[in-house]
Amino acid sequence: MEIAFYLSGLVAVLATLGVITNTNPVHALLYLIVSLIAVALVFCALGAPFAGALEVIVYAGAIMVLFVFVVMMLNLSDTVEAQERAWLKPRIWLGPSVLSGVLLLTLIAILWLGDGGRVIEGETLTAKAVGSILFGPWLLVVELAAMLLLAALVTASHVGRLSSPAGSAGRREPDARKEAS
Amino acid sequence: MTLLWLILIPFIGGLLCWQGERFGEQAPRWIALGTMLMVLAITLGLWFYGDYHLPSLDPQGEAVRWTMEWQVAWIPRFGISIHLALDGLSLVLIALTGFLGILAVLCSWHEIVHRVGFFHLNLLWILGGVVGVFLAIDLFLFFFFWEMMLVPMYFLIALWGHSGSKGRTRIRAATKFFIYTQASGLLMLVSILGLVFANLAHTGEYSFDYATLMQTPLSDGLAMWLMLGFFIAFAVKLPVVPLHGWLPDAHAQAPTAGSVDLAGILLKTAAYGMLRFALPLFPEASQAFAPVAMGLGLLGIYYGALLACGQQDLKRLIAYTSISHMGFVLIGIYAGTELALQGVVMLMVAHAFSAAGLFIVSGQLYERLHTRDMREMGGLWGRLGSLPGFSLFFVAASLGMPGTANFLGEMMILFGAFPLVPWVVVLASGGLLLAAIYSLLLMQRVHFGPPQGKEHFADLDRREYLMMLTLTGLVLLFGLYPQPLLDTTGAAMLEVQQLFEGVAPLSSLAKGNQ
Amino acid sequence: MSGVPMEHGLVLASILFALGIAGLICRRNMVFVLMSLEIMLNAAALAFIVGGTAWGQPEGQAMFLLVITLAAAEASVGLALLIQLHHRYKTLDVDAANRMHG
Amino acid sequence: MSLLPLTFLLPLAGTLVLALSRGRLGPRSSAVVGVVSVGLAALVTAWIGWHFVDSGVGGVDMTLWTWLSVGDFRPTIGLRLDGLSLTMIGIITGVGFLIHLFAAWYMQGEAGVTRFFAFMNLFVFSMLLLVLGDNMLLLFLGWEGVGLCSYLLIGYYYWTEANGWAAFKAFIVTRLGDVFLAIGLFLMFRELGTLNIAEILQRAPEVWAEGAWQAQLAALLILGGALGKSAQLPLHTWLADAMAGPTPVSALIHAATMVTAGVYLIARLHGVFELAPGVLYLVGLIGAVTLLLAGFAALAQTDIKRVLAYSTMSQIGYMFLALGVGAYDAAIFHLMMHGFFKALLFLSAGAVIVSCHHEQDMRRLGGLWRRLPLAYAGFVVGGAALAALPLVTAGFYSKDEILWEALAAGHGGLMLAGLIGAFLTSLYTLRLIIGTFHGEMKSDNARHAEPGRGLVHGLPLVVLAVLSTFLGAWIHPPLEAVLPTSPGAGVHGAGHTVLGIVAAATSLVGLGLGAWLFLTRWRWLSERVSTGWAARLWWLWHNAWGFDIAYDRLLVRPYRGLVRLLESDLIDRLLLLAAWLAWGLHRGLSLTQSGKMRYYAATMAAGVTLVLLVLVVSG
Amino acid sequence: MMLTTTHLLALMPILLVCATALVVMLGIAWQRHHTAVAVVTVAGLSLALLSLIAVWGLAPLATPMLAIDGLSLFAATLILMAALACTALGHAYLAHHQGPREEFYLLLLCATAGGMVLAASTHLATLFLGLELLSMPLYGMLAYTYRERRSLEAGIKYLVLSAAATATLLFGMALLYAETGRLDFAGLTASLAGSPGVWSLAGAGLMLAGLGFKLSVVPFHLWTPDVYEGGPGPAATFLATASKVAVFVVLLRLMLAAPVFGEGWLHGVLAVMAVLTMLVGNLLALTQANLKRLLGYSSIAHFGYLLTALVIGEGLAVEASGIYLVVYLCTTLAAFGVVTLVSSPYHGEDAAVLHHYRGLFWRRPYLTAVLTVALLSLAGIPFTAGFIGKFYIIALGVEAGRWWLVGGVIAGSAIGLFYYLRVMVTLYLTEAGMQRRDAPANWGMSAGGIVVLGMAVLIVVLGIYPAPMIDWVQALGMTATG
Repeated sequence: MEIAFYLSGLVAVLATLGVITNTNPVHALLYLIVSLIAVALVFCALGAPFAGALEVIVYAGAIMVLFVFVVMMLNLSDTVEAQERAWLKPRIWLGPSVLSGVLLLTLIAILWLGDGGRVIEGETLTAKAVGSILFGPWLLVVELAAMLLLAALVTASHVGRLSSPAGSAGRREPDARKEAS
Repeated sequence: MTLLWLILIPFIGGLLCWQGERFGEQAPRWIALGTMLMVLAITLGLWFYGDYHLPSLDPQGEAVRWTMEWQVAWIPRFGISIHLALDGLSLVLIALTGFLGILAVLCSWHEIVHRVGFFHLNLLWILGGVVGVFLAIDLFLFFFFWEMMLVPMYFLIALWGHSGSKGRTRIRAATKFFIYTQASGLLMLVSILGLVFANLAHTGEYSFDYATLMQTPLSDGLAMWLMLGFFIAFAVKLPVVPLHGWLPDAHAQAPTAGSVDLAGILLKTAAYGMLRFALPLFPEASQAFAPVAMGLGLLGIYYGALLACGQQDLKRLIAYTSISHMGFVLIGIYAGTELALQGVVMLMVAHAFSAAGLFIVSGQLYERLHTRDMREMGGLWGRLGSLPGFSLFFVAASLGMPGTANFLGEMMILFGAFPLVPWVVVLASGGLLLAAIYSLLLMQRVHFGPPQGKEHFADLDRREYLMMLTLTGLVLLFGLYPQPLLDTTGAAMLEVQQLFEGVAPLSSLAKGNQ
Repeated sequence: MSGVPMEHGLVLASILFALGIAGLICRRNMVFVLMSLEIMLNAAALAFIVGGTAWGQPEGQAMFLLVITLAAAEASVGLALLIQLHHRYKTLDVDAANRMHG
Repeated sequence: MSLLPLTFLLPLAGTLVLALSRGRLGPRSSAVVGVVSVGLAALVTAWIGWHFVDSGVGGVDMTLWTWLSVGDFRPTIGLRLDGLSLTMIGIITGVGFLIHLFAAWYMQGEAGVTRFFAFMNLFVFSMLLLVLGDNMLLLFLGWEGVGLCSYLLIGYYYWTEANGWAAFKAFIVTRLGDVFLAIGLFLMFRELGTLNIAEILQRAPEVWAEGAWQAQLAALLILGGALGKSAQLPLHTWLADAMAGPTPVSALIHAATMVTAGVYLIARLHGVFELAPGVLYLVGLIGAVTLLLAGFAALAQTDIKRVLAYSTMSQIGYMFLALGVGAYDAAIFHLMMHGFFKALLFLSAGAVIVSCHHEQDMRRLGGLWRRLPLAYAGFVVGGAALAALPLVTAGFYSKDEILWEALAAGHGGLMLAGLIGAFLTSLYTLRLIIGTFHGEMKSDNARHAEPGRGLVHGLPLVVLAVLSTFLGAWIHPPLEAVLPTSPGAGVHGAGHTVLGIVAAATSLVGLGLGAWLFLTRWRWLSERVSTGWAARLWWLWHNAWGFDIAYDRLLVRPYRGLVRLLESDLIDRLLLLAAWLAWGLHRGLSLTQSGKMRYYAATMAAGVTLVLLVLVVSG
Repeated sequence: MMLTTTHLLALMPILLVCATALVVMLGIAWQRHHTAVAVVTVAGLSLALLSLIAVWGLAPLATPMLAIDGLSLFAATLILMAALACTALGHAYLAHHQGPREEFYLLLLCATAGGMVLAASTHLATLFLGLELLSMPLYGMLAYTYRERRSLEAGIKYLVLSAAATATLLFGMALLYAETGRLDFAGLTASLAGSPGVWSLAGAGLMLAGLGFKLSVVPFHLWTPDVYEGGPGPAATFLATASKVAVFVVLLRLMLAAPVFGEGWLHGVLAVMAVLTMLVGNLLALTQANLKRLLGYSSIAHFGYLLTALVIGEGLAVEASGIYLVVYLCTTLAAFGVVTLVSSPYHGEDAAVLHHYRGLFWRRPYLTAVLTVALLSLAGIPFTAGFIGKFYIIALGVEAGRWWLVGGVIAGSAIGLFYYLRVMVTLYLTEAGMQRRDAPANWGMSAGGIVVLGMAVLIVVLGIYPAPMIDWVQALGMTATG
């Protein structure tokens, strides 16, 4: 149990490191999927298999596919990779690494200082328990989540619109200026 | 209700001026003139019919009494009410406001030709705010008007002012003025609130009322801090020297009407504030602070005078002389004897007239010469008709020539303060010499010396002549027969003096010295 | 002894969180920026799961669900913006859009 | 007596008419208004004087109104007529009228005659208030008023910049004295509780013991005021420059009336000075020193008006000397006589100047006695009085009395100084007359001199000339009731006679020596003083012992430096530092708004880290 | 606790807003019509506003995860008012927009619902979801005119940074949860009574950072000017008003409920942040030449002042924050409204550069008067509501004797004056040859114009006669449940 946790935790960390250091978007995405699956394993190891399953299905499945889709669609070429390599000079990543390192150390120090003692037994919490909460007292929250998704949907569909009469807008602009002056 | 109308009339008149511009350029001017005449008439009516020989504070500490009072609840949450009251001091200053308001309208008759309506809106709102300051005895209301009147003044300077040399733009001057006064005003607000909460802790009730707050017991330290809050706000506006920076710029860059109002009335609100609030609310702290205040007054006298000597811009010179004169006022206020306090009133009135006169003169010079730079003047005596005569008169008034009201003001302050603080008075007397130096330097640079041209400029027209003559007459009148004025403010000043003397470590100290 | 101390779970979450931040800060390509955001959200979700399992409560997983919802929504909107950016300016550099400062 | 206010109201009315005429009055009408108003005032004065002397009362008080009343501070607009003030108003209106009359001739064709007479009338008004005021504040009003008029009239020819500065200097230097006087008033009011002169004189001995420091201080401060006004050391430097004004002005203000106000003041407040013997002695000492120094300075002047100016200083020195030895009446007597003959001298000088097309440098005049007989006569008579030619001149009697009083009071040193002064006076008087009227004509201006004509020109000269002779000395000012009797009064022993002879001899020797030197040895003298140590001495005398230069170095320049230092408002600059700070912070912070998102995110992360670090450190 | 009918009734305003959103969505699907959608939106928001009166009778009431009490009603009123104003402004603004306009209202309604939920939340889940429901549509609103580069940039910046902030917030919540095992405020309060553990403190700190981002508290403020500048007028208005009000109210609720946020070191951190926020916000604005950026900086500063109330958290604090929020809302609506109106007849970027406004007074006097009043109110000058707000803040500081905060407020105000005056005087200057933009001549007749005028009148009326506002806020503040 514990071994599974630590092992998959290690994998998750390494894969994530790969995500943020990789220069190729597709490779990075693959690393991210690995990381997410590792986290899903962590969930299972901790006794939340429902969450693990969702992690794989929603995160690694749906969201990452969306990412891959977009990356493919945009047809990010080698120039992007070259550019990424250029942007990833030590001068650029050193500062952020130090900063997040300090943040990490601080967080760990806080976790260390805090009262631990609680141990995760790995007892399984079933989907049923989760569901009865969600559709019980948290009903409102679920509805709100629906609204949230609606808002996201509308936003994405509006913002993602590519066929736009940009040309005509551009043409009319000088007219408006003329009126003003 | 009359008191409320005194405040409302200028505000309403201002709006009318704004809208009156539709009926031509002259309409706002006449409306403004009518409005100010109305204010002055009401004030003079009150003066005539009111009784200002009031019984002063009796030994039991009976509340201060007013000739007229008007009160209506405003913000009950904090015990704030619209509480207006009139006594001799406020009456005199309101009358002054009305009079200088008329002058301000008159002297901008030809000077302001753009956006006349909006100009008079601002002008009248300043005056309305000032009247409010002089009438309010609810501290919140007082602060309200105190801050409010800055806005139209800001516009007046920023929109109709003149830009000076060396990047002294009018907007910069206006902004400086606004920030100085507003920031210091906030300090006063903090002090007011400190006082209110101290009173709350004591009585359990919110109140911003003057009479109530006067009864608040304060610890020495707290009283000193609160007093300082008030003092700084007033000191900025008076102005007292380290805090005077806004004044020369604002005065120099403002249009004539603005300078007249600034020097004539706005500076007086500060002295009024000290007399009405800083001293009576914190007599002990004020008493303890008096040596510092007088020191600052001395500094102001000398600093203002020295700087006045170095100015090339006519209006800046006059502005610095104001600083110097206000040093006397400060000394008088903190000397706190009856004679000195009455002298303060006298000097305030006199300085209002003489500074207004000088600013109008410089405005008229500007209209004719299109410069305020004294290096481009000189030898004007024979080229300007009767204008040099009037400038001579107001210069003489400003240097404290006997016979003018300024002389009486300064002398009363010095006579009144001498028994308490002889050395301060001796040093302040040096200011009389410096006053002569800067005043005559003005004459020398403007009117004496070789003429820089042959042509004659337009003589004063009837409107200008009448204005100057009225001012001259008033300066002389109060210089030779000031008793009606002194009788009016006597009761109010006696109260201040008694409050101040009630604690009087200073006067006993002085007596011990003898 | 069996079981993982809660701190360890939280430390794992912290590491992922910090890595996410590092990615956010040092990457200019918006694809990577969005991925970093996903990592950070995922780290937070992990922390909830850890808390939930440690207390033996389903609330942790319920929160996880909400977070994952958000992540999905965020990703979709983010990608839509990314497409728009690429479409208009042929770049994915977030700072390339930088027109405003001062 | 109720006509008393008319004396000063008439000149005031003249001023107002002239000032408010706004140029509608021509030069002629202006002159008429100016002269007539003062003339009427003189008539009123004469009428009042006659009644006053006739009635035999000691003094008349007349309160017009209470100026102001606050607590104990109740100065009035009140007049007091007594022997002293009567004498003064007599001089002021009488001599004033004559000078006005002469000025009507003198100012013909000048620009701004209206202005001139407005100021002159205002001066007469102020001077009358000065001497008539029954309290110190009113006196101060007149005191400052005459100062202002003096300023305006010195600067009458405003288009020459130097004249403006001369006027400026005159006002500022006297104002310095006035400040002392003002402080003196504060002190007296604090100590005595009144400003009324009669009450001061009455209370001073009650409150102060003789020699009390308050009395000494008060007397010293009043003396300060008197020194400034009367151009005594060390505040004397303005008078010579004041000659920039029109000559009638010099005659009226800087010879006959205003400069003697200091003498009047000390005489008026004699009660205070009596309580401060040290200060009183100082008065005499200052007088003696001034009369000597000014006498030497007068010797070395080339401008005829400047000679007269230094001579005035010197003569006022005599008056101070008299005051210092307690001979107030002698001082006033000399004041009056000096008023006559010095006015005469100035008017004659004015006649010369106008006739010679505004040439007033002795080095470019000369030989005028034939062309300008009236002026010459005026100079001779006036000069004789100045030099105290025995028996026939007014000056002899007044000066003799002063010397005798000094001796009688036991101040032999002062007396000796007076004698030396008399000798010097004879010398420089002769130098002046000879330099101007004898010898050859040294310029075209002198050669083309046109004598003045007309009654307006002649009458004042003649009247003043008569008054400068022993006839003038017959006028006896009714001072007995006002001033304490002087030490030498009524004592007419052998000492007095001897002294009279000595004084007469001094004067005569001086005149003789002068006549010999300047008539026969003029050229030799001129050469002598342009080389060697004599040149240096000459330079020193010519610059009146270098006071001006010293003051310029010690006071004026440091002041200017200070002004220049502060010109840009240093304190304001300091406060502007706050603005600069805000500005700097703004610039710095604006850099953080780089628009770069990574940077924004990094800042947020840093913020979070910081918050947590605080927790770790504090927890 | 399960939902009951009463609860549903109490949630009526939120439900009404959500329902309106659905109606709008269906309407768009059926037939696009700009004005009709706007009218429906206004109707729905007005209904919700009216239903608040009905709900007032039920308060205080605790539904599961949401509290219907004075505080949330207060916030709901303000948010709905802001939403109404934004709708009106949006209608004027979008009239000239190329492309679909109707989605804007849909997003606006969603965000409004989110804000109301956020302000009423008493549970970390609702807090989180409310916040996201508020932010998610805002991404869309900010990037709504994505053809304009700045708008797109604003959307991206806000999305990325806001998501990062949300992640921080979530991580903080998770820490709190890990320590206490509770997610509801009441439970948190109970578990944290006494001495809270380090994790909780860290969690609270992280949450504070997350929420502070939305309030643009220094050092989480950097996004503000860019986003305000880039976003279209109505969106920026909503962001500056409704969004900030909602977030502030929930923070206030957290402070009141769980003292862990206002104690010990966190308290100190908050105080330092407050002072920094006041000063930095004002300093940054000093020479700003873009009016929208300037208003952004100004709003940073104003939330610095408001933080004072949170730092002190006793005495007048709740009342003061209530008053200040009302005042801030009116003022900001008026100021942004004018900018929006001036920008609306033009394509491309908003007319926000200061020289566009030069001499506006002489062309559109009343509109300028509105902007002047708004600026004066922002500066806190008497005769405007802003003064009452500042009065409250200073009174609060003085009452608690927090002189550093008071000093910060004063210094901030003094600095602030500089740029408010600068803008103000520009409106009145006339110099020929300047590029300028005007609102349409009949601006006063449009819905946006009426809103703006109404706000200006409100500012002045509340400035002169604030007693009703004070009474209202007091009445609502009394019923705030922990």
